Amino acid sequence: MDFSLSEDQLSFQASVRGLLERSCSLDVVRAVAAGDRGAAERVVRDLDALGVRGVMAPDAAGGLGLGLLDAVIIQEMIGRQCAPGDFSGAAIVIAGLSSFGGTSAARAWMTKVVSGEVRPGVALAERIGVRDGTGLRLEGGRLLGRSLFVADGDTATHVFIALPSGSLAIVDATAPGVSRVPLRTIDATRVFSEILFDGVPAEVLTGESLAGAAVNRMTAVARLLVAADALGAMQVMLERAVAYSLERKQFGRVIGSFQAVKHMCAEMAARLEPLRALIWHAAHAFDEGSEEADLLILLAKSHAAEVGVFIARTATEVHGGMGFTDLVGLHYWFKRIGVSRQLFGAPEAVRREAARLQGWVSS
Amino acid sequence: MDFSLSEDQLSFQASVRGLLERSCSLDVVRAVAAGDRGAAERVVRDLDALGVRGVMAPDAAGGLGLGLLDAVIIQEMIGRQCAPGDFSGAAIVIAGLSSFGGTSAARAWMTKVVSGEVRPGVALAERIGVRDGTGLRLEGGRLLGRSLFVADGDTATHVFIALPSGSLAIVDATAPGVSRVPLRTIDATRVFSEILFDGVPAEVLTGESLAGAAVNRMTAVARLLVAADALGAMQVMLERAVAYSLERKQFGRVIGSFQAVKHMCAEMAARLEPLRALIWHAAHAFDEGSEEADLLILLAKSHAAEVGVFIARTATEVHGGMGFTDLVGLHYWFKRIGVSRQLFGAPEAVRREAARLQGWVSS
Amino acid sequence: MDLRLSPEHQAFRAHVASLLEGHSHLSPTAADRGLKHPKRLAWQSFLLQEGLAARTVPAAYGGRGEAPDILKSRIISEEFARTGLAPPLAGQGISMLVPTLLELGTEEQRQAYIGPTLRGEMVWCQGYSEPGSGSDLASLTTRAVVDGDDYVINGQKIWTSTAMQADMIFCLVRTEPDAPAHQGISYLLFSMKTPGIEIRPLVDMTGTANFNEVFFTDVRVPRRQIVGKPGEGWKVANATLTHERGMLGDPSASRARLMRVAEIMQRETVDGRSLMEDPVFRDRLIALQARVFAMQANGLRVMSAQLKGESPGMAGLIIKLEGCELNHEIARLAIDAMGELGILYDDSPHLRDDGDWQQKYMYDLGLIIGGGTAQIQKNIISERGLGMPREPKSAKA
Amino acid sequence: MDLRLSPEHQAFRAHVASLLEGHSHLSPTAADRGLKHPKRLAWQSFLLQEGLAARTVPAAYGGRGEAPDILKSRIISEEFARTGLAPPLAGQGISMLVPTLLELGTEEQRQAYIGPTLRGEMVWCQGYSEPGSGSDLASLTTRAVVDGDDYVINGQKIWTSTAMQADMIFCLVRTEPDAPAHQGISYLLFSMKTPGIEIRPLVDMTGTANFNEVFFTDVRVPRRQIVGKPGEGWKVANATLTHERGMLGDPSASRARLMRVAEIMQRETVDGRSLMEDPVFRDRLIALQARVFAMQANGLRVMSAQLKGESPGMAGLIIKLEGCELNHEIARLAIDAMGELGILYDDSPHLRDDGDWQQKYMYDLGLIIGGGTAQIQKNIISERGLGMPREPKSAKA
Repeated sequence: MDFSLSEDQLSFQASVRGLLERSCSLDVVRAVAAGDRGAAERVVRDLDALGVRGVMAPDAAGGLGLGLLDAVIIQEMIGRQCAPGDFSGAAIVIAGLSSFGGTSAARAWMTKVVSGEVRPGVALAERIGVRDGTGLRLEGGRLLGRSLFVADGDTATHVFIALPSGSLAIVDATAPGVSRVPLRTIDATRVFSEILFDGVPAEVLTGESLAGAAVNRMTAVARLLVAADALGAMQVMLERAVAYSLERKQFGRVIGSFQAVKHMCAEMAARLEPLRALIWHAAHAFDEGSEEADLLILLAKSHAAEVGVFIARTATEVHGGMGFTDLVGLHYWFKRIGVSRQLFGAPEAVRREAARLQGWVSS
Repeated sequence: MDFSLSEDQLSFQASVRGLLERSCSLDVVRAVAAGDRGAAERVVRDLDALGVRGVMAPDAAGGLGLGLLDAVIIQEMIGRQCAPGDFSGAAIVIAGLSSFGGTSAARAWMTKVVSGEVRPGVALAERIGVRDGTGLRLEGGRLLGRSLFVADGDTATHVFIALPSGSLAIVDATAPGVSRVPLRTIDATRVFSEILFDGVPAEVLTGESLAGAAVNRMTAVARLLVAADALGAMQVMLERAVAYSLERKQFGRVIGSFQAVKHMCAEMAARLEPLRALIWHAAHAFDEGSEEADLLILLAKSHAAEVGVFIARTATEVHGGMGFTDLVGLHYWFKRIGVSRQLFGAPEAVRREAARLQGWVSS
Repeated sequence: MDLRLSPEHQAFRAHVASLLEGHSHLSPTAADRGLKHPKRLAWQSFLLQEGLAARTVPAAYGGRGEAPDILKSRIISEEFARTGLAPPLAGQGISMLVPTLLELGTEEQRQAYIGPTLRGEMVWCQGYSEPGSGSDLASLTTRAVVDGDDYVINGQKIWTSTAMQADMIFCLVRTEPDAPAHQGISYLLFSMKTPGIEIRPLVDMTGTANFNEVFFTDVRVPRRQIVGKPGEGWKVANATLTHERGMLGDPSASRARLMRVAEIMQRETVDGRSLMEDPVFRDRLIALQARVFAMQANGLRVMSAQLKGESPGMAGLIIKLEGCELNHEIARLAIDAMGELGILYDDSPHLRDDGDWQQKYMYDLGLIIGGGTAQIQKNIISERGLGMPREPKSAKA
Repeated sequence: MDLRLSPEHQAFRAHVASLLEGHSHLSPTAADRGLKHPKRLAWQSFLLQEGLAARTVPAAYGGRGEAPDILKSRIISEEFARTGLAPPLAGQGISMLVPTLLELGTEEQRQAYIGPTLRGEMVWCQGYSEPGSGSDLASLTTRAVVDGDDYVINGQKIWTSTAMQADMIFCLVRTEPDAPAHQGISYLLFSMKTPGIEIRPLVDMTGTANFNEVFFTDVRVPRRQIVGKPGEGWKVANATLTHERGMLGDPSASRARLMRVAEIMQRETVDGRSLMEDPVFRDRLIALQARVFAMQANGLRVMSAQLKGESPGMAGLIIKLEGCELNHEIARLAIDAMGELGILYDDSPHLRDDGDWQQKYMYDLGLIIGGGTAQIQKNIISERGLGMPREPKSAKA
């Protein structure tokens, strides 16, 4: 019985952190947010040098053969540094493709995703909740409609699409009939796209039931990784709030000695720490194929959203007016947490799924 | 334009307060809670000497000819002193009977309620939401079934019952076939009963549509008065928390000088004060026959419930362990607020009604 | 309690309504950009002339010299809201400096500044906050040293809005370095064109420079430009701050904001079902509606007290804390109800309401934490409203 | 990360399970009232003998002398929970005094007290809190003055649970009035039958006397009854308090509590519809479920750290604050879901679950505010966990 990260995991996480601290300073975050694509690609390249892209892929596909827990602790560091890149997109797609076992088509895609030859865009939004005017359908092997919030849609060579039916379709992102429209969110460190498909040929991976499993796995991994990303961002916001409170003086003393400020920081820590454990637990359950994994991931995703609102606001409040400015850059994390709250299912919708999973909704 | 209490209202409120401070000390509250019926009746008699029972009844019925706002400010003082008695029950019934105008039957009942000859029990719960195993029906002028949470059911000479159909029925509480079972809640300062009706003759006031209006008015008045009662209790809890914090020392200073304690008290005040204005506004709108009255009362009732949870807990927390004991008696108010939250419609149900009233629920 | 208007006020409302409706073609629109756009100045002239702006400022200084009547002021602002016409100018010069000069300025200062300020020809900014003294104004360090007939100012201000557009600044500086903290400050008026002033826009989390930093290097200001006596700046500024508090947390605006969220929830759908049919969001909406209505009733109570010349007491003290928080919560509900669409920003496709809700969510957070933080508001409520003691001085300080 | 049990621990679980199941007829039930009911003492003897109680206490003092193994302790408590049999005695004597004596008591004290305490023959209460020193133990004023071979004690304690049933008390008294606050306290053990002790039950908001006040008037206690040296009581008590903190906020209990609320919500109806079909309450339930699961995972993390002899750090510091709050919130949801039925109490008709939820709601509030309040917990988290400074001493103090 050991509920903790292994030495290997800790040292892997430390290398990712060290790399990102060098490679993705606040200046780089600013550059990325200002639209500097080169800056974002440099971070991606540095991460690729560590081989993280294939963390969850088997050795046979060129991956590291590790699990979701490993992906989670990498993603936490990515969120911690507010780093750009398609790490989570690759992990999501690899998790989906692994449902097909070693079938040649799926394995071929996976190998290409791991190597970076195929850079995936991930289109899950229409599986989670269809907003006005969106929606997708497959007619005679061709995809029609539009998908919102495609992760990494801008850099994608291929889009991996969860169809409402539960199938997984793959479309060449450069094919005629594919149009990509950038969506600008408050979080400019990550890129989302709307993609329109005007009767574009789609490869649907064989085996309907397997594809349903693939899409479910993709959704689960997407949710847990976005929760882990938010966790990293929350951790850094708390640390920075404490550090700021020990520097900044008001009324002749550091504000970190005021009880109101201390208690705000204590409340952040008290909510953050159990969230971390819940995310780890959910990842481990997923890796073990435990029955509880689905529920744990839904709970982790929705809980991260709630803790995130509280910490993003409270850490900003500890910074006073300075937290509101661009000078300290705290808002990049604030916004990243705000976007993660809504991605891949807002907390209310995710809790409804958790109720359904437990048989607590009759209809 | 004057949104404030008149001189008359302030002085009436002050006399009620003065009377109850003498007549209903903490010792009396303890006695009442311990089941001393005589102690409760003495408070009722003292209040009757001020003529409050008929505050909302017209002069012609022996009342004071005032409005719901006047009843609200009296009820606030009753909540403030955690006082027993059937003031609100009489006010609720009088408000209902006044829908029938000067029709002889209704006016006769009203006159008797004002004089105290008829002491009303108020049975509204089945109109608001039917819990397991309860429910009422009228068959050939006879009432069958059971009603929960009948206010003042123990002292009632007659029970005024809102039937699910919207009719108002009156039953002699001493008639054969009526059984009263005391319900014990956490708030022992007020008395509720379950009443079983085993085919008891009921007088149904004539005019179905008027009766529907009567029952609606009774429900509205019941809700606003219970909110006002809670408001009085919250006000006293806040005042006592501040007073305690200025007496009690820890770590060499009064705890009221600690920022955490000051901020808890400030947050209580910031939530309490607008609630008071909302309750006044709702009462005034009711008295004016304004279209907005129904909505304002629903909002006031549900808001009082939410502010109540916060203040009851926070004021207790300021008292530390002492607030948890019976020594300072703070818990009587804590419990009174807790019970008022659920009476005549818990906040979630009341908000659903507010949504329906605004056309925000399709079904 | 009587919420009806007197016949006089009913007539006044009719008068204002007909004035505004009859001149709506003069009202500038969003397209008429710039604080001194000729159409804006002309509209302001018209409003001054008709007593719809600066109604109570004495005629000698360019106002209408009418008796204060809060109800008339409220009727005016309600009619502007109803007609959607451009409201009177309301920069910091008009809302804060003018009342201060009327109370504490010299006759010369009043003559020189009030008229042009009211007419919109002279725009002001405020120099209070400093990097080292956000909520603790007494600790400010910008110094003004007497040199002949001038003060020579060195230091830095922050959170200065409209500094780029301002002609003038009203500014707190430390003139008596040896006096106790609160007694060493003076209140100066000077031109933003004075040599030695540098302005740096301060981009905030909304992505806009709503505020600026202002740097002073050997800025020379004639000594007569002081309001009050040397060392009285704290008192003068507090008079001004009182005027500021009234500006924030308008409950009618909160109500309008809430109703916009209700409209969004009726309009937007997920899986073909309107958000209003989601009981969880609907419950949150109505819980907020109750708070909005409560703040509106609280506002009526404050106004009634003011009408009678009484102190509104606790009802007044809590407005900023509750009002800002409530607005922030309303924006948060709007964002949550819109879900993924609620995080869109700038000029993204599928953006709803021009991204206004995220803008508000962040800007309101700025109001909560800046310019007299929630923390300070809670101190004020507990100390002035509840009579609790001030934080004891630290033994180390 | 590996949440599976080793073969050794799997075997241990099987062993415990069969022991308990094979002797379930010996387990006392709620009907066997009284702390020293023969059936309870016999059951405790059996548990001690089998190493299911006091497993790590050395055999010389009446335990089994086994190596500490947190996992085995956990397996034991899980098996008690699963089988529903009476758990080992766990009063303050066993959970707090015994570890303290093992660490800091004299050989004579260990011999005299540990055995009878473990066997349930000697019941203890704790004399720490005083009316004037709730969360500030250093300010306690109960005095013990040396008189010959005795201490003579005068003063008052409060929040003393089981004082009426206790044979003995472990008690903090001020023995060195001139020493600095923390250094003037000593830790004494004495009989509750000593002349001069008066006990007054302290009824609390639940309507029960869960606690007592204890008054000392010239109570004589031999000087050898001290644990540690005179003036070291603060240190001794802190060793004991460490043991207490682990007792609170058990996440498995929270999970069981939450599942009971889920059952209520499936069972209870309003207008014929089950509460679970009310999306507003259901959303609240699942939001709480997430917090419960998070605290459970946090508990696993703390246990893993302890298994490896590492400090659990922040994960350990936050347990009491979050755990108590969470339990209080769960009870609040249960009450709200039941609506009017949720406010019933005592032995009222229609009462659900014996009124347990109101009982819990109030008692948990007592845990939050008493015995190391939420305020103090936040101080601890910010100071020990986040390295923030202590509150500066007041200049007036």
